[in-house]
Order: sequence, then structure tokens, then C-alpha cells
Amino acid sequence: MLGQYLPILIFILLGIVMGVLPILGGWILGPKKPNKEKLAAYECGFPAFEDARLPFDVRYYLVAILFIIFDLETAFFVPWAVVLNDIGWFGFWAMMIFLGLLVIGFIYEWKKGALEWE
Amino acid sequence: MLLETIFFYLFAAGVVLSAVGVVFLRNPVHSALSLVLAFVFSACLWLMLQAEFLALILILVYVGAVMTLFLFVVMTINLDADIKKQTFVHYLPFGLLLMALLAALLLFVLKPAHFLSIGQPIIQDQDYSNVQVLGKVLYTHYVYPFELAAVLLLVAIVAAISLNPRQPSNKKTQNTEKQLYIKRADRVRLLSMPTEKKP
Amino acid sequence: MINLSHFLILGAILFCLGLTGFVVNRKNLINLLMCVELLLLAVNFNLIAFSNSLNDISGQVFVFFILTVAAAEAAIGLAILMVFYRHKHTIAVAELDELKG
Amino acid sequence: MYLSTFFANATPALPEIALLSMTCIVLLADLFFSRLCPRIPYYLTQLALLGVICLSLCALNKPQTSAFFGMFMADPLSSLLNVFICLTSLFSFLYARSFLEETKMPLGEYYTLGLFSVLGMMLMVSSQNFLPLFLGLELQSLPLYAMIALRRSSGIASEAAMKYFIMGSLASAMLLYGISLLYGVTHSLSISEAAIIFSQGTATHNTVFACALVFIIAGIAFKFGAAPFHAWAPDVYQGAPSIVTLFLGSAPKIAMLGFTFKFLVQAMPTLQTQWQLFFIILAVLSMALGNIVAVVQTNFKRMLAYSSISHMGYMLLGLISGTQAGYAAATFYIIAYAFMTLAGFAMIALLSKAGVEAESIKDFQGLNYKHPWLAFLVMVVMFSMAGVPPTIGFFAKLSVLQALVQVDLVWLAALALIFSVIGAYYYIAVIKTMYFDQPEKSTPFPTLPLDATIAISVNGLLLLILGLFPSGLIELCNKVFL
Repeated sequence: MLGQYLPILIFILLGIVMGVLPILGGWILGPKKPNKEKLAAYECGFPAFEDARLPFDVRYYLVAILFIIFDLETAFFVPWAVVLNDIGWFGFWAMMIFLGLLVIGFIYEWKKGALEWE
Repeated sequence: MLLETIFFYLFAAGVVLSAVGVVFLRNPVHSALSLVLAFVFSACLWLMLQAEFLALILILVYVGAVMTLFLFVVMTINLDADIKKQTFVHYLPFGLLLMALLAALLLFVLKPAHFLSIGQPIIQDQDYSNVQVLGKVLYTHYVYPFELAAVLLLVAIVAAISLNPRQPSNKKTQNTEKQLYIKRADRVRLLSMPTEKKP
Repeated sequence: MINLSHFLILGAILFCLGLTGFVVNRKNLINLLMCVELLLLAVNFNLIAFSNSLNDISGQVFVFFILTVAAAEAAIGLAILMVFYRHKHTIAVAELDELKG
Repeated sequence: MYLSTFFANATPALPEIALLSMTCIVLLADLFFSRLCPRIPYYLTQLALLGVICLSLCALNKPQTSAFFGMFMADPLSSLLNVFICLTSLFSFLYARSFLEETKMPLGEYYTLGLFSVLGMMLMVSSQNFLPLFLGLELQSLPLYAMIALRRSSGIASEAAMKYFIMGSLASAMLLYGISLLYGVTHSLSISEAAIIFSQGTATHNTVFACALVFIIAGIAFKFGAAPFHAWAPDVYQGAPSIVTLFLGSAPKIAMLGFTFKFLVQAMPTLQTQWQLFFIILAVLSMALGNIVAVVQTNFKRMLAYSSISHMGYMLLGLISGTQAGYAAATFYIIAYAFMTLAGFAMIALLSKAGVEAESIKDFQGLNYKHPWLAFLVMVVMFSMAGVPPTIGFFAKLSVLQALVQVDLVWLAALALIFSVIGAYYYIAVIKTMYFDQPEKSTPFPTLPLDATIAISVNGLLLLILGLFPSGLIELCNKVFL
């Protein structure tokens, strides 16, 4: 059973090696002479007075919430698409009702302007 | 079989260690990333339990969407002040003791001897499709909970938007269309006035 | 030989870790939300392990719905967290102190 | 297989389907017509609830029928609980309107989320499988978390919402862990199949089952707010806006009782001796803690919260007796409790001035001089909560104690009696404040909205009338358990 995953294991290992090797190579081979100016976020201009990481805009978070909902909807679609021939019209209408409810949610989002960026 | 045992302990150790990270790491960003790792290892274990579809969903929905949301929120909130002032550790020994007791109890309850009557799982062959088996019942036998899931998602949409409505933007932008269609009469008004003489 | 019990014990350990996070955590609310995710992960382990051993798909269907509910719950929980943050400008657990009696 | 046949086997679920459709209509109506008529979500909501009450009343005399492959079951008990869930929700939405408009909370979203929560409660009492039962529970609680936080201008409300959310999701997780172990014991998620397996005695994993039971009961106790899992209740009741508190304190408790019946009575009919002990502990702790801590409270909302903890204790006494009469008594108690809680918190909401709630007991000082009718109604509510004779609260306590005596748990009945005497003290203290203390300052009395005044009068008089003629409701509760 586990043997079926052997190609995937090899693929993952290869992927890790390909990613790690250049970083490791650069780290080993490259010259390292750090000083304070070099490590500063901006080398010229003002001295850095706060963290380089700025808080994100709230809009990203609203988009992420809506993304979760519709991501789950897609997750429900996958098995449906696979077995549509077996479940017949019953399964078809079941999904249409599911979809209808989410379309109402979509209309709500649209009207409330949650999908607009500006 | 030996290979399976090795992989189980490898992944299980990964899950437990990253779960410890979620609980005890100080920086919430690190906790969130640790939780991502726990999900990835769990997905590997679920593959061993022949739940391929759920393993994929765990990666796609959880790592891909839910944890992204967690990270967005962590990034949106300015946590620097919170990370620095952590003084509450006197609960630690008490909590750990309590949990160790609970863990011991559960370990006793869940020992193999209690599950002898449950048979061994059937090892499925290569033609077995987990997605198909799941789909065949999900949209027919489980149609009632399936529609309920849609209702729950609808609730989540309404709640999330009504709690954080988009603020009216106070950004100043040009309206090119309006600028192009502007007429002279809208901007300038010519008045005819009698000229005044200088005193 | 790995059997059902191994997975259940793994689930139990995860559940206890999640609960530990609840009892011990005095840091911030977002960690508490992550501990809820850990608890649900433990439940999912149990259900999938039973489903596999019983050769019964309904356990896996249950897990699918738990994942759905947990995602919706996380969305609402984080929305509430943002409202909370806008009032207190912090998400430290210690700030949950206005209501006392 | 077309859409019509899709719905054909769903007729037992007609009230639920109707409610879901109406909820969607309310949501869309709010989006498109709220400019024309801002109150349209409110009217549609009340219409929907009235319709569902009628549909459930029609189903009250029908034998049990199942739908959706046996996952849904409409029986007299679920119809009865549905009627009262919708009725209490109708009252709480009525009380909410003026406050919502005054504080500029989003009306449409509030009622939409409220209806979704009602739908969840109805599913909790009529699902026949652990999966939809759990989904119903979540559908009930998720909108409630959001409704508390919907008063976005209030920091305390957001704190209450956060606490309720964290405690609620912890409770769900505990319950789920219990369900997952139960699945291993019964090999099925269906309640009827679980009942068959338990009655055959083929489930041999006794230790595992006991462990599952502990987690399930802990989860249920959390949701009821029974001691020692009550910690969230006082904070949430106090911090949430009163209009939300009166909703989350009434209808969800009725639904939670139906949920408990599903889990313990219908799924484990033969294992009553096993869960009885847990409930005795919960009940004694709840009655003791609720009544004793309530005495020292100065905040009226907090006092009512502790009183609700003690009421949960009394209600559990009916479950403990484990007889049909006991279950009927518990049902009667929870219905009586729901109406008392509604009236109690509605007073706070009604007396609020410009969005500031009349939270402190001091706010009720000398109410009799300002508004004697309202003072009378508060007195009826307080007497009913204390269990003084001509009110419904008396008969509720009486029927629960009778059920206990019938199964020879006299010591428990005596203990309950002692605690209710202690409890009477703080209810009567409120009455004393209203009638014998002079009003503090001559603050202007808030103008009461007409519809809410009529509703509170009906609600208060209901406590009295049902107390004078309790036999109808008691018979109804007995009938659904035969």
C-alpha cells in the first residue's frame, strides 16, 4: 500500500535537495563580512527607527476569509465531479441547492462591497 | 510492514513536536507555521490510513486557506507589544500536571486490549478510489448534512462581513471620466459687473 | 505493527496538548484559536482511524464536515478577534478582564 | 429524478425548509429593499417564525416520521420543542427591535443571523444522526457568537463574544471527541443504530464508552452553562447586549435539552444508571453555586446569569430521575425557565436609556413610583423565578421534585428545596428595592416602545396565567413522552 507513494517520496526528496542545495552552496562558498551598515534595512538615507515589517492592510484579511469559504465549496465539488455519473439527478439537484445557498452569500458579498478593492 | 512502522513513528513524532511548538512557542507567527507543519504531517498519516481525499483537503483548505488567514490576522495585528510582556507562567506546573494526568488516563483507555473486537482494516488495491467511495454517499445518503454545510458557510459569510464592514474609503483619487466631460460652464461663471472707478 | 490503538493514542496526545494550550496559555487569543484547531485535529485522527479499521466510510464523511465547520468557525472567530482588537489594541489574554464579578 | 421528487421525501422537514427559505428571503430583502423600508427584515422575520409555529403545531399530533435516509425525524417531542423555540425567539426578536434601531446596529444582519440560529436549534431537536446533530449545534452557536459582537461600538460586547466563542468551541471540541470515541464503540453514527447496539449489550468496550460519556457530558454541561462548566456564563450574559442575552439565555437552552434527550435518552436508553451520577454532581453544584453566588451580585444581569445556572441545576433534576414523568418535568421546567429569562432580561433592555442598559439593581430602585405596571411585571417574574405559588415557576419546581421523589431520591429533592429557599432571598431583595426604596434621583423615565410593552405584558401575564392553569402545558409535556 505504502509502495504506491514511492514516486511521490522521491519527488519530494528531489524537490528539497534542489531547493536546499543552492542556498547551502551560497552560504558555504560566499564570503561573509557583515557590518552594522550592511545589515541595516536601508543602507543609505535615514537610520532605521522601526521594524521593517509593517502591519498588513485589513482588506487582505477580508479577502482571505471569503477565500476560505469558496475554497471549501470547491472541495465539495471535487468528489461530486468524480461520481456525477453514479449519483444521478438526485446528486445533481443536491449540489444545485448547495450552490444556490452559496450564490445568495455571493450576492450578499457583492452588494456589501466586500469584493471591491478600492 | 517494518517500513510502515518507521514512517508512522517518523510522522507521529513530527505531528507531536510541531503541536508542542504551537502551544509553547512565543511568537504567534512561529506557532502558526508550526501548526502548518502539524497539518502536513497529519496529512501524511491520513494517507497511511487510506483517507487520500481528506489528506488532500487538509493540505488544500487548511494549509492553503485557513492558516493563511491566521497568518494574515497575525500580520495585521501589531503584536510586538504583546510578545514582550509575557509574565503569566505560574499556571504552567499546574496545567502540565493536569494534562499529564488526563493523558495517562486516555493512554489507559485507548490501549490495544480495548479494541480487540474491531478487526483489521482491509488493504485496498490500486483501483480503489477514496474520492469515489466518499462521493457516492456524500451527495445521496448524506444529502441532509451536505446542505447544512452550505448553510454554515453562508452564516460564515454573513457574520464575517457584518462584523468587519468595509470602511468608506477616504482616499482621494482622480475621476478621469468626470474630468474629461467637464464643461466650461461648470467651472467658470462670467459675470458682467459695472466697472468701479478708482477713488 | 501499527494498529488502531497507535493512532488513537496519537489523537489523545494531540488532544491533551491542545487542552494544555488552553490551560497554560496566557499569551494571546490567536494561540487559543490555534489550540482549538489542534483539538479538532485530534478528533479527526480518531474518526479516520476508526473509519479505517471498521471499513466504514461514514467516519471520513464526518471528518470532511468537521473540516468545513472548523474553517467556518475560524473565519467567524477571527472576525470577532478583529472587532476585539479594534477596541483594545491588543489581543493579550490578560485583556479579557473587564467582565468580572 | 427531478426537483419535485427531491423534495417529496422531505415533507416531515417542512418547518425547517420553510424557515431556511424565509431566512434567505430576509437576507435578500435586507439587501435590496432596506432603503425603501428599513424594518422589512424585522416584519419578514416575525412572519417566518409565526409560519413555522403554525407548521409545527400542525405536526404536533402526527406520529413520528423520518426523512433524508433516516437522518431527520419529526416526532411530537421535536414539534413541541420547535413551537417553543420559535415562540421564545419571536418574543426576543420583538424586544430587540427598538434597541437595535436606537443603537444603530445592523438590523438585517441581526435578524438573519438570529433566524439561522433558530434553524440550528430546530435541527438540534429533530436530527437522528450524530453528524447533523453536531452541525445543528454549530449552526445554533456560530450566529450567536457573531450577534454578540454585532454591537461593534461596545468593547465589552466584543470581549463577551470572544469569551463565548472560545468557550463554545472548546465545548464543541470536547463533545466531538466524545462522539468520535462513541463511533468506535457503536460502529455507527446513527442514533437508532446506537440504541439497538446498546440495548443488545454487544458493545463491550466499557472503559472506552465511559470515557466517551465523560467527554459528551462535559460538552453538554458547557453548553448548558451548568457548574462546574459555567465560568463563561456570567461574563457573557453581562457583557452581551441584553437583547442578545435574552435570546441566548432562552431558546438555545430548550434546543439543548432536546439535544441531550437525543444523546442520552434515545441513543443510550439502557445506560441510564451510567450517566445519572454525572448529572447528580452537575445539578447539585449548579444549584449550590448559582443560588449562593447570586446573593452577592449588584449587577442585575450578572445576578440573572447566576440564577440561570441554578435553574439549569433544577432542570437537570428532571433528567436524573430517568422516568417519563421526569423527562416531561424537565421539558416543562425548561419552557417555564425560557419565558422567565425572556421577561427578566427584557426589563433591562426596556429600561435602557439611549443605549445605556439598566444593568444595576439600583436602576430598579423605586420602580413602583415611576411605572407601577412594569414593577408589577418584574415582581411576577421574580416570584416565578423563586418558585412562589401562583406562578409557573412554582409548578415547574414542583413537577421536577415530584419526579425525584417517585424514584426515591428524596435527599436530592430536600437539597433542592433548601437551595431554592436560599435563592428566594435575592429575588425578593429585588422586589423590596422596587417597592420600598425611594427612587434615587428624578431621572427622566425612558419612553417605552408600544409593541415591546405589550409583549412584556403578555410575557409576564403568561407566567401568571400558566401558573394558575398549568395542567394544559403539563399534559402536553407528558403526552409527547408516551
